[in-house]
Amino acid sequence: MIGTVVENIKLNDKYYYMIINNKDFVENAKVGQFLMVQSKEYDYINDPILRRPFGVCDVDYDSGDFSILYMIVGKGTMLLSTFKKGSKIEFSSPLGNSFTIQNEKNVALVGGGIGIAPLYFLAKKLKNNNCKITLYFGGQSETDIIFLDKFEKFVDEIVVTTNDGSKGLKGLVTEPFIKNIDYYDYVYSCGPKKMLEAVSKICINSGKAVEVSLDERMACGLGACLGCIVYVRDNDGNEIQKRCCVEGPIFDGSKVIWESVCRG
Amino acid sequence: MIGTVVENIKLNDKYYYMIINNKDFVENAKVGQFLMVQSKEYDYINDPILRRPFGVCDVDYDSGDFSILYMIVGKGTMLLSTFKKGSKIEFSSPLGNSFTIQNEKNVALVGGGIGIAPLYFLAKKLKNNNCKITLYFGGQSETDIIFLDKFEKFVDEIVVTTNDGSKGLKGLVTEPFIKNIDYYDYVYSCGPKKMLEAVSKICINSGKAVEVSLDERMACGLGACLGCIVYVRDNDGNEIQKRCCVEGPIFDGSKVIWESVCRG
Amino acid sequence: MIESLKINLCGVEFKNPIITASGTFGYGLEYANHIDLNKLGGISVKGISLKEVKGNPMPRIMETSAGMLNAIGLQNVGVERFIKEKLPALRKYDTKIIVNFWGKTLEEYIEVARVLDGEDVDMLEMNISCPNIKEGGIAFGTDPKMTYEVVYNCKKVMKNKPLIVKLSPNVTNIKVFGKVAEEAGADAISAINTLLGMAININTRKPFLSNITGGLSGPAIKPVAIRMVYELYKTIKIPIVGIGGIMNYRDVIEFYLAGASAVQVGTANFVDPEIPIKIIDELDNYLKCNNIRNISELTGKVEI
Amino acid sequence: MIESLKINLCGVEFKNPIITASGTFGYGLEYANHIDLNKLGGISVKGISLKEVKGNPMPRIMETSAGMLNAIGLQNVGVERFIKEKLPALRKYDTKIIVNFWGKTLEEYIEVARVLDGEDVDMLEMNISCPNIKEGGIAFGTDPKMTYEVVYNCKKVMKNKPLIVKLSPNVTNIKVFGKVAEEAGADAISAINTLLGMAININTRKPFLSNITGGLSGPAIKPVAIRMVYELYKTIKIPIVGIGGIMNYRDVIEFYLAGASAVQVGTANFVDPEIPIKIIDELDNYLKCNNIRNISELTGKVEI
Ligand SMILES: Cc1cc2nc3c(=O)[nH]c(=O)nc-3n(C[C@H](O)[C@H](O)[C@H](O)COP(=O)(O)OP(=O)(O)OC[C@H]3O[C@@H](n4cnc5c(N)ncnc54)[C@H](O)[C@@H]3O)c2cc1C
Ligand SMILES: Cc1cc2nc3c(=O)[nH]c(=O)nc-3n(C[C@H](O)[C@H](O)[C@H](O)COP(=O)(O)OP(=O)(O)OC[C@H]3O[C@@H](n4cnc5c(N)ncnc54)[C@H](O)[C@@H]3O)c2cc1C
Ligand SMILES: Cc1cc2nc3c(=O)[nH]c(=O)nc-3n(C[C@H](O)[C@H](O)[C@H](O)COP(=O)(O)O)c2cc1C
Ligand SMILES: Cc1cc2nc3c(=O)[nH]c(=O)nc-3n(C[C@H](O)[C@H](O)[C@H](O)COP(=O)(O)O)c2cc1C
Ligand code: FES
Ligand code: FES
Repeated sequence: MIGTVVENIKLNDKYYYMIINNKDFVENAKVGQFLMVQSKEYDYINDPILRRPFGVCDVDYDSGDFSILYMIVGKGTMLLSTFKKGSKIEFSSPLGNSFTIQNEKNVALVGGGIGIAPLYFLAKKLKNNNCKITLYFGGQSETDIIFLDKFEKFVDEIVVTTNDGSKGLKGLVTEPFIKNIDYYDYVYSCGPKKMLEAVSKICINSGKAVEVSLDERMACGLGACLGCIVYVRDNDGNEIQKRCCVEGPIFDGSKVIWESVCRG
Repeated sequence: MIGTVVENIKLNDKYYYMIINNKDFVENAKVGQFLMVQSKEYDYINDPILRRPFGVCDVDYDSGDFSILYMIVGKGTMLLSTFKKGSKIEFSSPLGNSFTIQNEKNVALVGGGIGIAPLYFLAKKLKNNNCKITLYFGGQSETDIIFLDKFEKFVDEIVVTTNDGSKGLKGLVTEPFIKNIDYYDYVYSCGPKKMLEAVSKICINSGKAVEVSLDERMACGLGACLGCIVYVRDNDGNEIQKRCCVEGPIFDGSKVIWESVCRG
Repeated sequence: MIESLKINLCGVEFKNPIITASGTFGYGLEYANHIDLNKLGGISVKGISLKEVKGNPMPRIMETSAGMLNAIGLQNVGVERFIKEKLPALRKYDTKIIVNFWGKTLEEYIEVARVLDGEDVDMLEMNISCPNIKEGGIAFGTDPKMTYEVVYNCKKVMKNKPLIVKLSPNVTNIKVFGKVAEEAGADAISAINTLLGMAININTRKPFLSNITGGLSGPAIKPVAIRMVYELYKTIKIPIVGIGGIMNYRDVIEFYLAGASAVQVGTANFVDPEIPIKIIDELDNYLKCNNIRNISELTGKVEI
Repeated sequence: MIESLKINLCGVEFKNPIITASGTFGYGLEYANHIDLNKLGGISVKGISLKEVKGNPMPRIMETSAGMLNAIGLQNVGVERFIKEKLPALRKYDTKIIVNFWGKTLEEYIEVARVLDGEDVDMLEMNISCPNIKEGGIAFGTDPKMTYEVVYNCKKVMKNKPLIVKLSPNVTNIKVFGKVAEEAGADAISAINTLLGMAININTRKPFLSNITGGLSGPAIKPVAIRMVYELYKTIKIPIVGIGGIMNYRDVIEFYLAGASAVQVGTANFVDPEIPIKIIDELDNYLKCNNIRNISELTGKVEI
């Protein structure tokens, strides 16, 4: 697919927010899905070569705009940050499975750093379904705490933590979360592996359902290359292989075999 | 060196004109010299990898601007055409030898297509030295005949030819040139190999001095890789090797062994 | 049907010479929702073995300059499940099916070849060049005697299908392997598989791939692939399927001039799944503009 | 003088491990007006032979994705003129001089080694891996017996200087060649030279290089080079000079982790002549930030 860059906003030195116009994409995108984005503007250049996966952060059905929220980590994201308003950009259709949208439940969203991206789209949908939502948002430091004003409209409560205490509570996001776990019916999480594992354990221990979004390295994004395998336990307790790009990126947090997960 | 793109003007679908600001460069650039330009904006990208050679087309000692005139042929020149005003661009210092500037002579400049680029700088200098200048300018077609208005200020006469007759006389640029050869004291030429060879032969036959600018493929531009060898005859008639990038790009047209020249 | 692109490879009629390369296109079905499989000349499926294989631990892939490293470890469902679960669905598409296969031992190679030879597939492609598994794979592709053994013995049990032998570029002299495979009865050669490479994460100080080394593919390796196809073309008479870094129709022409009679597109499928289809359209156009009646006229036509 | 970068390679003290690679830096002097040669750890000069060599016909170079092909054909002024015309000027700079050399025959190798061993140079680097000449070069680097012969016999006549043997990547098993060179008396190994490649101009249908094939260098080949340095490190005890696609300090660290004790920067000199100097500054900074006292501590420290 090809879209037009509507905006490519620098939020701070680490994070950018890109709005892209493509009606087809918007009509088909489900909450929790991702897309593979071509970070080069010119197809005659072969470095970088692979497309990069990003979660769908928001969609606007009226304008046909959707957005990605991205963190600068390497050459693909550096290149993305150079796209100007009005440029054409190439990407896949919406890929992967999606979050289950609960109805009229008390839900917790636990996000770590850039893991906040798909939770925004999710919060909007849950709000629509009359859920009561708490957002737990953890980061290294103040710069990682972005998008709060946008979340405020859709979530009922926001708890912020930073490792260095520069914003919100000092410490890990799992600390306030575990204190309130009993209150929630359903938990959604996206962020670093360690955080997802901790959140999942907390949920297992209190018997709460938890869905996590995993960020495995991907080449095709379509289920063909077998580069993004995650091991989960099936109902009989056997370890089975799942392709993060098609059977994921959303998994039942209680089933994931965390040693098999690679991406920090 | 690093400079700032002052302008990057599309002349037509095939030709662009880029003005770059760098005082150091301008102070040192000699007529007929070239520079190696990095066509990628970001050094974390490795494709294309080599810098591209371009002739110095013009310099402005007051503003510290210099310019290159380039034709889109492959990925390097395509990328160059995407540079925006204000971008930073990397390049070498002025490289290679230079044209000999005649004084108060009747000179002919014979340019073919993009070969016109270094002739502009040359025309200005020759005019300064009170030469009487005819520009013979040949192209495939109308689109190749660029920059005429700029040349008008510095040359006394312009003869244009195109292969398809869409502008000026129909035919090769050597046809009008050979008719008037007797009139000139000195000839300078830049363009496709076939043209340079023909111009050189005409000059040899009429005993006129001729300097040609050769465009060999280059990797280093500094005389190190030995990728740009041209064979010329020395005074004793022996075939000797010259590096186009340091002992060239300007050669005595009567000495060049044309079979050894590669670039069309 | 584009007449200029129709080719005959070892008796099999392809509507065009663009085949998707093994391991980069799954079992084909994964791409069914993304591109029109009917347009492809053929599909070479992920390397099939006798039993299901789980592959290497993660991470398995890493990007490099103009290329990528992979160490999937030939994960596949095994020949039986492939035939039952994948082949019938795949057969619904109007494209040729090439089954890439391998074994841990000579016996496994022979058994998979025997089974597949009796199935509704168009060609077999023997992979003796996978650098990412401990047993089998590349060991058969880097020792001429073993290459001869495995090709000869598989051909002996194959009564119906043509056999392509896929060579490893990780050898001193690929001509030797082309020659040996031809002598042992191969109907065609495909070249190249991936170059053995490695990348280290300087932050963690660990290799990026759990398998330590992996196979390098993509435009980075195209010059090596072109050279090997050229060398093979001068050495053998059976047709060559050119593989390595193809991104557009110009690359396909380059492989043809070097000596290819068909090509496979690999890593490019990840860059943009439309690439094989785009190539087909562009090739048609190129041949028209250049008055070439059939692409086969270009095979080996590099002018030295 | 940056303490963290000082290294000792076979008894020679380098101020830093950044050496410019043979053939990409001329005789050093070509770069004297462009960068400060005194900052470099060392310079490996263009491959020197007994007599002057004119090299291959043009064209000799071509760009590829993230790399380039060259078939210069070892053009050089010959050992005598090198010593008279180049060495004195080069010696004025405060950097180590490594003389890359080769021969068309065993005898030529020995004679050049003997002559250079008596001159004011710091080390010799024997090139048995040039893919671009008909006689000599790669022939010695792709046959273990010939490798042994040439290394053993050159070492016999060398009384003063350490000998680096530069290996070809165009072999099935580079460990064999590292081992053989070590046994024959090499003091160090450098790896890798270029991969043999080819590119065809589809418009003219001719190879881009007059020599038909050429050597592939640049970031495209880095994964192959890292893998080979890693394999060599596990196999031999003598130090390894890592070469292949180095563009920045991170690449240098990667080569060190794989097993290098010094590195050479090649194609990058064309991309930007400042790169070796930038790398030196960045390495210093990196080592400081990571509390590493000397870069040598990183050699072979990849964690498996
Ligand atoms: C399903 C999914 C959703 C994601 N959503 C987001 C998002 O919304 N916002 C965001 O900023 N990031 C997201 N990521 C991570 C993002 O894809 C990487 O940060 C990005 O690919 C890094 O590319 P780079 O070229 O800048 O880094 P480099 O390190 O140069 O990349 C090198 C290679 O590694 C791969 N890679 C590197 N990091 C990751 C990673 N974390 N996950 C997968 N592949 C990686 C790249 O795709 C590339 O192939 C998501 C990843 C996945 C799998
Ligand atoms: C001394 C000199 C002066 C030049 N002056 C000009 C000028 O003023 N304006 C202009 O438009 N062009 C000029 N050229 C030619 C220009 O360098 C090439 O057109 C350009 O490098 C093409 O790069 P590309 O990536 O677009 O093409 P590609 O074909 O993709 O380039 C591939 C490789 O071939 C090399 N290459 C391709 N064509 C040429 C060529 N004609 N000469 C040298 N190397 C080539 C490139 O540098 C690159 O390494 C000059 C060349 C030389 C040697
Ligand atoms: C992720 C991946 C998996 C691969 N799996 C196989 C395989 O199972 N069997 C095989 O013969 N080749 C396999 N290959 C090699 C490709 O088929 C092809 O030979 C190689 O990638 C070079 O082509 P390319 O540069 O177009 O990708 C694989 C390549 C990649 C990138
Ligand atoms: C133009 C060119 C000329 C070369 N000439 C030589 C040579 O004379 N002797 C040699 O041992 N290696 C030669 N090489 C190989 C380099 O020294 C180096 O091993 C190779 O380029 C890989 O390093 P890189 O990727 O950093 O360029 C040459 C390489 C290039 C690009
Ligand atoms: S990224 Fe290729 S299978 Fe998931
Ligand atoms: S371009 Fe390298 S010597 Fe001329």
